[in-house]
Amino acid sequence: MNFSAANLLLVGILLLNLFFLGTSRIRALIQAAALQGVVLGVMPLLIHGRVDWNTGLIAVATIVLKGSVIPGMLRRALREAQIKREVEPLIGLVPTMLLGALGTLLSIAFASGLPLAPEHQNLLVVPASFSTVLTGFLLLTTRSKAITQAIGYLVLENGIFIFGLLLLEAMPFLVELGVLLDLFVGIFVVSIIIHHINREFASLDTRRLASLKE
Amino acid sequence: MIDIATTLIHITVMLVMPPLLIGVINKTKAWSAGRQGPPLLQLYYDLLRLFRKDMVLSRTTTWVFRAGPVISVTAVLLAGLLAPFGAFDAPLAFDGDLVLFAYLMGLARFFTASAALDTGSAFEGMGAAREVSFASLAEVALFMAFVVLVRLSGSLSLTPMLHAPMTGAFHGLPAAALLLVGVALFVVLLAENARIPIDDPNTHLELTMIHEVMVLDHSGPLFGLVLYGAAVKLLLFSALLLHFALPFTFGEPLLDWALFAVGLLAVAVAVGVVESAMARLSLRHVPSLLIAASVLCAFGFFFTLA
Amino acid sequence: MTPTIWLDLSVAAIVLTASSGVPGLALGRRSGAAQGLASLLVIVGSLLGALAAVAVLAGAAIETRTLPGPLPELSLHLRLDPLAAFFLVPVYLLGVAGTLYGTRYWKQAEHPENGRGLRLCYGMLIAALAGVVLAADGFAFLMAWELMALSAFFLVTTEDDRAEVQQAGWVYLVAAHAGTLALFALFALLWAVSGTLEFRPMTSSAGTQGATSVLFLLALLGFGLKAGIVPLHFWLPAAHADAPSHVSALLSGVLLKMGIYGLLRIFMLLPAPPPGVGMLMIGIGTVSAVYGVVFALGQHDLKRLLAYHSIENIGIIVMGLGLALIGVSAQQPAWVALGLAGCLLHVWNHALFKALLFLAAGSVIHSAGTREIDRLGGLGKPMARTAALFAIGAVAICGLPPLNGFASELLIYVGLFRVNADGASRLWSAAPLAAPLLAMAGALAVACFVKAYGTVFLGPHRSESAARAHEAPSSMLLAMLLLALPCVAIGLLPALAMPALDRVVLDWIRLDSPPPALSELVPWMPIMGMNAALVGSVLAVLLILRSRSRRRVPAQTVTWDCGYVRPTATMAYTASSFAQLLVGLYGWLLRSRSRDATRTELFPPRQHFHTNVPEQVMDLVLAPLWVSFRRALAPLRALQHGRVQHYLMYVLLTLCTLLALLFPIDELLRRFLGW
Amino acid sequence: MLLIALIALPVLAAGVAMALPSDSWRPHVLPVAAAGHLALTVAALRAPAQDALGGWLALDPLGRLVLLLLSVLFAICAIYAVGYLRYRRELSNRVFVPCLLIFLGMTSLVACSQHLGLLWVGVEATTLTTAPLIYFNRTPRSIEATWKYLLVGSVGIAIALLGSFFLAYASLGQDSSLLFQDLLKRADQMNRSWLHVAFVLLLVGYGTKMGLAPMHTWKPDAYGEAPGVVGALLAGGLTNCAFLALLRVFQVCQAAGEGAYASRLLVFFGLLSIGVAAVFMVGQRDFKRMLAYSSIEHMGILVLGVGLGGLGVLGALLHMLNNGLTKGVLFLSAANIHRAYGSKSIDQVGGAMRRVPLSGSLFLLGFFAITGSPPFGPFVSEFLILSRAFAAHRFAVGASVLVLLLVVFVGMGRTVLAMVQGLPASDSGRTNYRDGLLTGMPIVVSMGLVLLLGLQIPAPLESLLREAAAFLETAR
Repeated sequence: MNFSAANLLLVGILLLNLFFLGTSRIRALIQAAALQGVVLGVMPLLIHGRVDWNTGLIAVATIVLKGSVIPGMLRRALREAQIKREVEPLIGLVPTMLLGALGTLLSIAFASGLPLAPEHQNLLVVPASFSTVLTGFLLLTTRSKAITQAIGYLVLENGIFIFGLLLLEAMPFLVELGVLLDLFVGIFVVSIIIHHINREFASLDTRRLASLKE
Repeated sequence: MIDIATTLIHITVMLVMPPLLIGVINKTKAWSAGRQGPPLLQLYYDLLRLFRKDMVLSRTTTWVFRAGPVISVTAVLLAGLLAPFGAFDAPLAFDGDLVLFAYLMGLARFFTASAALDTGSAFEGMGAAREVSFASLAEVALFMAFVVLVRLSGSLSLTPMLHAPMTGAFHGLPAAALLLVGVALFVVLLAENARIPIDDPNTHLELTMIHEVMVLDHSGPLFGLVLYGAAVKLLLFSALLLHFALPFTFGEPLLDWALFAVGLLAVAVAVGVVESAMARLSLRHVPSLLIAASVLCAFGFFFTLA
Repeated sequence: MTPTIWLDLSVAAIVLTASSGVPGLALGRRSGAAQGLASLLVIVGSLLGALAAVAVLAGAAIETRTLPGPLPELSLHLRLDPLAAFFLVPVYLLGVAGTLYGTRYWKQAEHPENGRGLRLCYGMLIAALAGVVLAADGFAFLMAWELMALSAFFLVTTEDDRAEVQQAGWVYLVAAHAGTLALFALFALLWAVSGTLEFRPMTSSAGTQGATSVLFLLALLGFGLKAGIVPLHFWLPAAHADAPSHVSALLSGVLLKMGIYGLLRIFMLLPAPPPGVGMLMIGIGTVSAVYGVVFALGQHDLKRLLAYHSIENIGIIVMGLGLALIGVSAQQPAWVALGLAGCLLHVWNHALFKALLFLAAGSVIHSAGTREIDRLGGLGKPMARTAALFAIGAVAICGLPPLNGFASELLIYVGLFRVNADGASRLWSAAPLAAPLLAMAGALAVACFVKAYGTVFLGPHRSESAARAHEAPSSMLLAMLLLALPCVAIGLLPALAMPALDRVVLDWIRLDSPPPALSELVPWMPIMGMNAALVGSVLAVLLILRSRSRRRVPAQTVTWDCGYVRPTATMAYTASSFAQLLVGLYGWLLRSRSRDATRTELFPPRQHFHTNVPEQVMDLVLAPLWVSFRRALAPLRALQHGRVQHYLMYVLLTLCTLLALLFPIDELLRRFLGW
Repeated sequence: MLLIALIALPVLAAGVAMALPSDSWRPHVLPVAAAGHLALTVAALRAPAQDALGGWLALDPLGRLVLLLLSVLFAICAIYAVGYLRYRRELSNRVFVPCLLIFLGMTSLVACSQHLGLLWVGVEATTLTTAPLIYFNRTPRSIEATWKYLLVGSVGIAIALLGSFFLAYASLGQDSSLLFQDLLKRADQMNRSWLHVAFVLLLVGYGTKMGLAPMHTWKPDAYGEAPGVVGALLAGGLTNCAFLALLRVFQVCQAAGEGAYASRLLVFFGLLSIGVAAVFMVGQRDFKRMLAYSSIEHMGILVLGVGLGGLGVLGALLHMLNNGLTKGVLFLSAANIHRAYGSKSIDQVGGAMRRVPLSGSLFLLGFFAITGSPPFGPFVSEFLILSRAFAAHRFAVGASVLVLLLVVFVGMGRTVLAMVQGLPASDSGRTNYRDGLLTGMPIVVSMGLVLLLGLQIPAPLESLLREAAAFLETAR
């Protein structure tokens, strides 16, 4: 029962990935990221089945961080950087979407090559995490604005987090928190740098950051 | 003791006979030109006169200028002790004496040329340059000849090497090789002794001379030494050549010495004939002649391998 | 005495020489005391080391010692055997001579900036050279080898404020490093094949045949680069010409020989080579000999000329080595003995007369202030002693009797002719053809040194600076004398050197039958007699002339020169014109570039004619190769073009590729369809 | 306790430094903390093996080695930093100094951590703390460098995290502890395909941090724009932390019997890194970027040595020390030259041996050391690695490495000699920098250490190296 619900959410995440690649507006991108964060926050409870302190705390922390705090920081960065709200992809949106779709298919195929533990059988976690990681990569490599790359990094982390769900028992609580914390600090530092970039270059277009060569 | 006797004769021949060869050459040339020519013993007279004369030294010169002729004459005479005359053994014969022979000549060349440069005269510089340049090619021919002879005789000393042809043990290819070597040695002789077609000893245009121009500034005894040394050199090379020209012996010492003396004179005549028959090569073409000589010997070497 | 003292002495010598320059660093930039101290240390150390070497050559027992290295696997083994001792002798002799020379030639007071560094590296170099020959395992050898290369580099670049010196040093450094890397491979492979880093003769088992040839090629590359055999000589002329003269003496006198030493040492370890190897070495040697002397003829720079002659002499040495190898493969002890002895004796001789010539050239430069042969001239009068010493070196290097060059070349000639005499028609019966070429090299050397000596020391002064020249100070003359005397001694009495050679040969050779003593192979008695006669009679005649001219004083006048009343220096024959004939003859090889402004108008103004001979391998091969290599790299450099997106793409692609490799594609499709 | 102190001390010092108001006093916290850390390290190395936090922290031979290197290198850099910051009064070091200290703490954490996850957390933390260090100069170029470093580095680390998860999942089943010794114990039951994927991910991830080609792209930018002292710490410290992480993973792979596969990949990436470095070093005009590429080259040599196994491992571990210390020499002296000329392009820099004799000579010596010339340490380690290549009959590998080393030498040497030789160009900018005790002595010390490692490796260190190599080989 739970597992199917989990699968449902995972499919939702896959769709969100396609949306990331498809949308042309940064604000929407941030919204979607926040939504994905919330979904991820719910996942542990569903997969873990029962609610205990660890999972509960992790869930809450996830929802708070990924769902509100980090998107908030990104929004602030976006606000103070007086820039066009367009994504400005280096290659068109449609090709990236197609790439993303292809990536999803491949990750499903790839995941099917990896034997799962009995309790995780017929669970879409692995393909979902792969395709999310891939989506993050695509955002990082095909989008030109610093802030969109930050979002890409966030999505990448989400993908890894999804896989982490399989290890709730194995991975001790402390580590999970450490990971979350690192992610948070990472995004925090990133947004600081974004702030400086904006101040120095009066833009977040990383195409200007190409003076260091060879 | 026969050995002592041979040595003494050897030395006397080497010391006394050289100027005569020059005389013969000049006589031959004169006759073929229909002239009377200088007397046969002219060079002896010249030498006596020169040794009696005073020296004139250029202020530019150093000790090298004086040492040059002395060293070269000494070197050539010492080399003469290594060369077998006719059917007789050389006073000194040992493995590797052929190298010493050639290198003593080289020593002589070094100091003759240096002495020439010592005067700071352009002409003598020219002469020295030509001398050392052509010698470097003549040297190749000479050593190629040695290689063939060592190969044939299986010995590393001039005496047995050069006596090998006399044994008459060679037929077919080896004999041909010997013939080639003989021709090559004749060319070397002409080159080493600055004769036509390589050089014209009595041209009167310094620009074209080689050996003569090197000694323009030498005078008196020094000049005498130079002329004498040149003559001795001619005799030595003729002696080498004779082993190919007259490769036989009577086995009777007196006859053999006579044969040798006649042979030397014959060589002189031959040189004279060549000089009157041929014109001087232009300097450009001298190298090719010498290279040709080396190539002949190379052929000889390959004959011996076969 | 205990039989272990000699190696200790050598180690002490290494320590003393290596540390000789250190106290100077503490003392002032202009303090002569530092220089004196350093020189003293070098001399004392060298004397100790030379003592040990001579003792071993005289028959003292071979000693070995193990010093702790960075790791137990890499502990340093030292071995003082006759071969090592033989090479130690010139190292220390030239070390002493060069140091003496340096005290005046490179006065600390005159060179406050680089004097201390120069002395530090000079001592280091002497120590490193000794280390190379004493090393008895691959690691210690490499260590000493590279130290040697580095200190030599610093010595060459002593005057690094001059652009050409920087260039020379750079080319030298690259060549040296390339050689070292080849030796890296050589010793690593040796380790892999023989299972030990120590120098132990390999047992020629089945598997090692292929490895042996690879080892040989690596050795040829690595050591050939150091020895400067053609075509690996490209670094040599510039490096030796642009270093300070007493450094050039050391570099060309002993540093080059380390390449020869390495080859000898390696051939001690490898199993007997096929005859082809020996022939190859003879071929290389002949080519180097002729090439070196021909290029020397084309030079206008006194020191470059000498440097090219080093190539020639290395060629002669390699010919001897090749002869020895043929002997090994043909099981002919006599050939081995003659070839090896010729090779070794020429190592000594070349060290002596080439160092002598470099030092003499240094004195000339020191007093006349130029290296251009055509701007010198007539120095024989103001610098009579230097001129005489140079003459000794010149006659010796031409291999003319009665000096030492003849003795070593005679050994090689006799060896070649012996192959010729008692060789059946086999692969090696072509070897004797090297003899005429060696003779040609000799004759060309005569031409070249008549040119050098005649133009520098004889004739009129060609420039103001030449006219102002003065005799070298006594310490420099003493240093040269130190080298000239052995030249004369070995030349007049070659038999004296034979016992040492016999000992080395006996130790090196690995044949069933022992080699005959050299004195049986070459009759030194008559040769020494001839030498004595030559010297004696020349002196006699000269004395007669002198007494005669005391009685009848010869008239002094100007050079006759076909009637010129007032011959000027410009009328004298220049070195360039002297060599013109031969340079033209070998034009196909030299490709001399001439720049002349031949005018045709009626009253042509002042005109200049200038020729120079480029260093073929460097200018025509390596430099263009490097340029095209860099051009080939250029597109790759575009990979780092500053776009972070693409950087991330690289990561992604790497990841995907590796993962894809994990999953064969058909597998992937099957699963995909199956799913 | 000792271990916790090792990590806590620098962090506390960082707090103190943060609290200190004066820019001129703050730097002096560095040497104090460094001295304390060094003392603790020595104590920890002498003390018998111990663990903390239930085995999450412990010092195995590998850890000891890395910790020793870190502590020594940091001590050198700390003293240097005091002198350096005197020349940079115009910039506030309120962030710089604390970040340096936290960096020390986090690297120590990496060295001690025995837990897969904790290790990752440590490495990520070092990444984050170094970002402000690189941005110290506050120039547009330094921002760009920081941005690239941060993005590429974080992505790499993220991949490493995924890899760690995979490794964890591969060993999922019985007692699911992620302590390395448990992983090693359970290695043989691990699931092969998960393990393979895990190794690939970890190799790419930590390889990015190490700077293996083609994930090296951040290195030249970061090293080029960061202050020299930071460059030294990155090249000598951070990269070795990543190397340590990689070693631990490799060890697990070997224990699982997948050593062959892992070694193949390591050798491949080693060669690739050396090659790429060679390509970019030829004709490099910016000497700090040149050093960055040199660092890439040597990371390649490290993994190559490990991949070759046998003596190669010993060589690699030794080379880790040599490279770290030599890089210290190079980066610090290069920084002095940079200070003295106000430029890091060889178009302006020339005749450094005359303008700043000490730094110039040290830079030249460092160059010879890093290119494997005796009597310096790298020669020994490179000789071990290369000999291993031949002993293992990997002739192609050995030969290509040698050729590449020659290219590297030519490329690097051209730049270095152009910098140190000749006369200083008259137009090249004059600055107030002169070699001083604080900016000179540390370099001399580390040069001395490099020399020592080349002549005579101290017995304790040698035994430590052998333990570490054996520890790595046991699983094979």
